[in-house]
Amino acid sequence: MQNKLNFIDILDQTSGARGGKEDPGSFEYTLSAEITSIYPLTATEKLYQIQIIDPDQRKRFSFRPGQFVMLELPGIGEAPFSISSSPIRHGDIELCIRAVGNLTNFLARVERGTRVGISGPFGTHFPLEKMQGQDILLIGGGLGIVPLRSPLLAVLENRSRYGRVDIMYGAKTPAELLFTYQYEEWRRFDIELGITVDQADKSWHGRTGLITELLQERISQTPNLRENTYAIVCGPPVMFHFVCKMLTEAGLPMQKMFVSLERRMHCGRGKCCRCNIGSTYTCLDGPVFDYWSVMNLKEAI
Amino acid sequence: MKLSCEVNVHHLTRVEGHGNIKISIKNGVVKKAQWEVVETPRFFEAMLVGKHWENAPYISGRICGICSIGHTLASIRAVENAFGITPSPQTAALRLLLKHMETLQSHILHLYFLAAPDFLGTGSVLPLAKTHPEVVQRALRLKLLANDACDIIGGRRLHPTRTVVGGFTMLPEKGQLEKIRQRLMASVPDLLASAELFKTFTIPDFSRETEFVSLKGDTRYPFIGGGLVSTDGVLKKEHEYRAMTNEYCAEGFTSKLSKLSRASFAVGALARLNNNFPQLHPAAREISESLGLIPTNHNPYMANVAQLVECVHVVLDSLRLIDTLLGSPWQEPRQPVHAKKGEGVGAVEVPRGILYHYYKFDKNGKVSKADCVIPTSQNHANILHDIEALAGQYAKTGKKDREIELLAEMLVRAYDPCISCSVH
Amino acid sequence: MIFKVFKKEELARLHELLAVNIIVGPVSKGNDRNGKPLYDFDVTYDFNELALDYTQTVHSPKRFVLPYHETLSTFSITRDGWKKHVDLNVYRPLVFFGMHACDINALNKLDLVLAQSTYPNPYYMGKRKNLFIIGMGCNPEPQCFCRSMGTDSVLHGFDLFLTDLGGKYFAEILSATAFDLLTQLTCQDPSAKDLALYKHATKEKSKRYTATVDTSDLTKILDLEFESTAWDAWGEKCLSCGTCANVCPTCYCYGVDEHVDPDLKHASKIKSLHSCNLIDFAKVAGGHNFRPTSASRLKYRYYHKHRGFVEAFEESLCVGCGRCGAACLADITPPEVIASVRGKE
Amino acid sequence: MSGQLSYLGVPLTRPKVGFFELSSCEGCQLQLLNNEATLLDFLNLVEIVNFREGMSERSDTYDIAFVEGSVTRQDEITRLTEIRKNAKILVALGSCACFGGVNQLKNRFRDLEWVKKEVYGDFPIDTMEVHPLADFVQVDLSIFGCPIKKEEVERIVTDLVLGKAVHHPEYPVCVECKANQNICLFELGEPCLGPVTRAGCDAWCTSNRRGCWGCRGPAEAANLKQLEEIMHTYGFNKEAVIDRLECFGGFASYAHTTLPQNKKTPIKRKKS
Ligand SMILES: Cc1cc2nc3c(=O)[nH]c(=O)nc-3n(C[C@H](O)[C@H](O)[C@H](O)COP(=O)(O)OP(=O)(O)OC[C@H]3O[C@@H](n4cnc5c(N)ncnc54)[C@H](O)[C@@H]3O)c2cc1C
Ligand code: SF4
Ligand code: SF4
Ligand code: SF4
Repeated sequence: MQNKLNFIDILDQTSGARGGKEDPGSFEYTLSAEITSIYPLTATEKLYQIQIIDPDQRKRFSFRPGQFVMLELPGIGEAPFSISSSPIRHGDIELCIRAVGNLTNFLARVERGTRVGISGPFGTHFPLEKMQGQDILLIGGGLGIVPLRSPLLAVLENRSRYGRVDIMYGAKTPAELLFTYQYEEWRRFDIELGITVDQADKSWHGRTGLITELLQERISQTPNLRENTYAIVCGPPVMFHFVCKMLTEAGLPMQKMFVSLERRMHCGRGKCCRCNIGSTYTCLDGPVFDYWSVMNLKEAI
Repeated sequence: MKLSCEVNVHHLTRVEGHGNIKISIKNGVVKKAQWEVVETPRFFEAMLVGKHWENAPYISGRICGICSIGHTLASIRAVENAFGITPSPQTAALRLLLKHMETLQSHILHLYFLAAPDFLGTGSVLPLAKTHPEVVQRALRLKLLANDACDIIGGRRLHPTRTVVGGFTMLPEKGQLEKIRQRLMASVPDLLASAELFKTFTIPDFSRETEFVSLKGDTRYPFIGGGLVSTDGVLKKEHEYRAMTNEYCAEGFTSKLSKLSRASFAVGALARLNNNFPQLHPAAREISESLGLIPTNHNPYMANVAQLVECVHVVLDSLRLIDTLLGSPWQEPRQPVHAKKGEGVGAVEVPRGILYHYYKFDKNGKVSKADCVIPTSQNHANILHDIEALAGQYAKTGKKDREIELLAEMLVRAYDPCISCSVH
Repeated sequence: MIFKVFKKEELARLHELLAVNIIVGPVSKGNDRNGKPLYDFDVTYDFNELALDYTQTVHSPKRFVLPYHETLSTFSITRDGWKKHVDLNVYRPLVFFGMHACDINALNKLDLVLAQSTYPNPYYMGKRKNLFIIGMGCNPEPQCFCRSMGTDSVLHGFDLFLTDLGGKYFAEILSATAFDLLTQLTCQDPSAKDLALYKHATKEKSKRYTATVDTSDLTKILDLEFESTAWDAWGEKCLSCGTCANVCPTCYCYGVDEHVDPDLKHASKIKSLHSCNLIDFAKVAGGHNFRPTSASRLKYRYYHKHRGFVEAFEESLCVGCGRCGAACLADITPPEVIASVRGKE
Repeated sequence: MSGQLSYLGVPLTRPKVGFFELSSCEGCQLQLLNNEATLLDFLNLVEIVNFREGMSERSDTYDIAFVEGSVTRQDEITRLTEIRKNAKILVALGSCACFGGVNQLKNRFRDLEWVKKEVYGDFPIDTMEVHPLADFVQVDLSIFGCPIKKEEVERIVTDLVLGKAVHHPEYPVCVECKANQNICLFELGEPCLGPVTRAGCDAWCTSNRRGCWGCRGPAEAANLKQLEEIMHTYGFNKEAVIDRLECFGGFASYAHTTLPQNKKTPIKRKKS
């Protein structure tokens, strides 16, 4: 049967190690990982420490702050989550996850030791290299603090290379504040920490009010933000809309302001199109965008 | 010992629909022996009024979830008879094959899931899955085969999609039929094993002279259309069904009841077999005889055995049908339909007995009158009289309440009643 | 490129040579209610089954590279963990016998995003790389606007492309395998007359296109007309049924569902093609829908095809086959939609 | 049927399940027994405590009540209320329970007395206008279809046991029809409700070359106005549209836009 065509096995064809970006074998071959510990942060959010099981893969796994992974539980679901830990820890990552749907609710029920599948890291990151020598504003609302924590930790690793660092963080109620146990530590590293809640309760001694008030104060301390400042803004669309407007008015150029967008994602690899906004794939061209790019995306906010 | 007992079964289980049994015996005298049908009526015959002919099989098939195929085919036949359409030989063969597979599916469901637990002393088939896994597996295998065949021919095992007036919307692939053929051949040992199982069951000793009504087979065991016959010698044409059913209403029944030469008559597998024994496939006849079922048998509990015999018959006859179908190229699946004013009757032997659909159409092809006579409604009066006789027989011998209750329940189940269908 | 000509009768021989493989080609699917013949791609066993003079198939051939539903992975679950099994669902090469230029161009476009960008999709690539494609010149249909999209001819992405020259086929040969096959037929090098005939045939075909789309500056115009009311008018007709995307040879968006079997021991992850016209396309956890109106979804489909894809890959994600318009029960066709957005009804 | 259930280390409780039927053909319940291939796994997943059609034992404590059929008589309201009280989750099983099903075709006639007389003559019989369950009790979950798809119930029950949310497809049947590579029935000259009917049946009817009758009720963004236009374009009159839309009751809420002014189609009848 001389005219029987040759079968081409594309997985055999690729040379080199699995896991490279051009390797088609990396598409569904997720990394096997284990949940090593689980800390409840609030009623709905938990912090998961996750370790890639294979030591080699763990070492090879490196990410930049702002990137995300796809986390998979068989039969339950797969979804994108921002890595919330320091980039120097490679394949030993932390994810802070809010229980909102199928996968996330099931994750809230699993125990330490559970196997999960991880793929990634995916997406763009905050350009911390460019920010060196400059002041940094980290502005987060609600769950927005999660993607901020990774750049923050990266800054802490090399604190002396950055100028003034401000965290402005707002939540609806004190009970919804995340990472409360770390605030003291952050302050020790000479971080200006402004925390505010929309509705105080009896135990709350901090500020009450909108995050924009915190920002207004900060802006009034510096005559112009144009030269010396970078900002990272994460939170619900209404919040970053207002915050970014204020910053623009205070002179901060749009390309020095970064946001992280959320969209529905089924692959994280620019193939399913669910996160596509016009020509832009949130998973490939984002989730981190500068404000200029966001302004140019139709229906981004 | 003179017996006193009270049996009160509210919503009898392991039957389709809602019915009650009430027996009251005082000192060996039967005070009350009742079979009540309390199912809510759905008024299908009214629903169809004003509807376009195309609706008739689609809607009236939904009278019953177990024998929806039978209803659909009876309804289609009635419409075709009204419009003067004769199904092509291919359509007729496919319909009969579909009918056979429904019979097999329904009989197996009844024998294994609804009736067998009584003989094996359990409340349902669920414990059997543990104690007799091979029995349950066998039942599932046979049922799956029958249902898969229904899917392939009718498009769907329940409320079929391909069956329409004029033929079929589309045809199965020949390869699929061939596969079904192979599976049917392979199912023979399962059927024989089923026969062996039923041989081990003690069929209660009870009989009552009964008139049995069914279609009359000429050369073949009858399923779709033809003459009507009774063991008391009544012979009628299909369109004279009313003279065969004589429906009336009675207190205690939301369903109608029927009578013919006597106060009641029976339809179903036993009636078919009693009336058409010679037309059974020889192998089925042999099994019938080996199980002690020889016409004319008047023990209603033997209806279970009759169903088993029919399972063997339909499987063997299906092989014949498939061979014929595979032997020639496919013809057009569907012939054109021209609606016209008129009326038509379709009589079809469904698993529980003879079923009639009747429609009258106006000149636009809309239903102006509909009538459906359901096998179980024809059986109700007979069930009632059987219960009376049963109570009478055991009132004398002395049995415990629970025993009588069980025997009465088994009796009703032997009719495999489809109560919601009978009320429709 | 190497050109050959061979007699029409030789085509059956070519089929015969390839018959050891699985062959997919256009077959007749009866007539529609107006008596117009219908065609679709299917696996064929016999040369005579092929309807090579087909006009256009109802569905695009994409299901052979992008199945509507595809199991991406299965899992076996044990007491103390789980294992993932990946199967690319491709086991053997497939011969495509008689693909039109638009459909080959569609595959080339899919390649851009699914095979040639970051994270190539192995499920697609596995199937695509195992296609042996014999292209075939077409007869333009009233709905075809491929000429506007520059996809009425195809330059790469096939093994062999045949053009009917009357009694002969003019063959463009693009792969060594195709060349080897042709050595087993009686072929000639094209004569000057053959070349003239070929050029004539191409020119004649060009004249037969009736539908057109003005693509000049289309990306910019779409950007300018983002708020155009034309979208709302089309949105009102749109059924949000996704038929357009399903018949489209280039629509590839998908969704993933995960299921656990009732035995709790097996699970699977299944990809299904989705469409940006379906209501839940951009819904996220918590219920927020980024595109709640049918107008915004319909608009989005045009944006992805004629703006976003152009920005990313310098060409549009539409081959002008007209299938979406033909299949749309609401009669929404790209030429009309684009014309209305441009402001010339 | 024993042993603790768990998935990925998370312990799961095996729900106690009851099946109940009001006015129906009992076909939807039967579909469960029609799951031959996976029936035993399914039975291991739940504890069936009430299933009159299949077993004699019954109990009144259950977590999930699957209720089939529509309400057509006063006593069914009482039964339904009772079931609701006992159940944590009440599931409307099939189109009769969800929308009234074919049973509600009876509601086309304003005169219930005529309906009774047509079928029972002068014999006294009790009935009322047909209603879906949700008209009387809170329904937590609907499983659409006439009949329901067995695979769908299995998936839903598995998801319930796992604690996954149950999502129905929001898009119409056309999606599944096209995925099955069917040629549109409109092109073949037959009407179809696929463009407006909720998917999930895997285009059961149209893949068998029969137009959809909308048994699963409207899709999330059903464009009825356009459907009417399409029916008109393809040569089907308004009556054909109504014939289908009214068949299973799922489109009742669209009645005011599509059906003639008064809800019940008036049927001219001589007083008999
Ligand atoms: C780049 C990125 C980073 C994120 N980081 C975090 C994080 O750090 N912590 C956190 O708690 N959440 C994060 N989210 C949101 C998180 O992905 C959703 O909450 C999650 O998908 C919900 O999945 P589910 O199965 O629980 O919900 P379901 O509603 O059951 O989701 C079903 C499917 O829909 C898709 N989906 C639904 N909502 C979203 C959404 N908002 N974003 C993406 N896909 C969605 C997913 O594919 C999911 O599998 C992030 C989202 C994105 C896009
Ligand atoms: S454009 Fe047409 S085919 Fe596409 S979703 Fe809308 S109605 Fe359906
Ligand atoms: S046949 Fe019905 S469901 Fe299928 S595409 Fe046509 S309209 Fe849609
Ligand atoms: S195609 Fe329509 S009528 Fe048929 S099962 Fe699906 S929703 Fe019901």
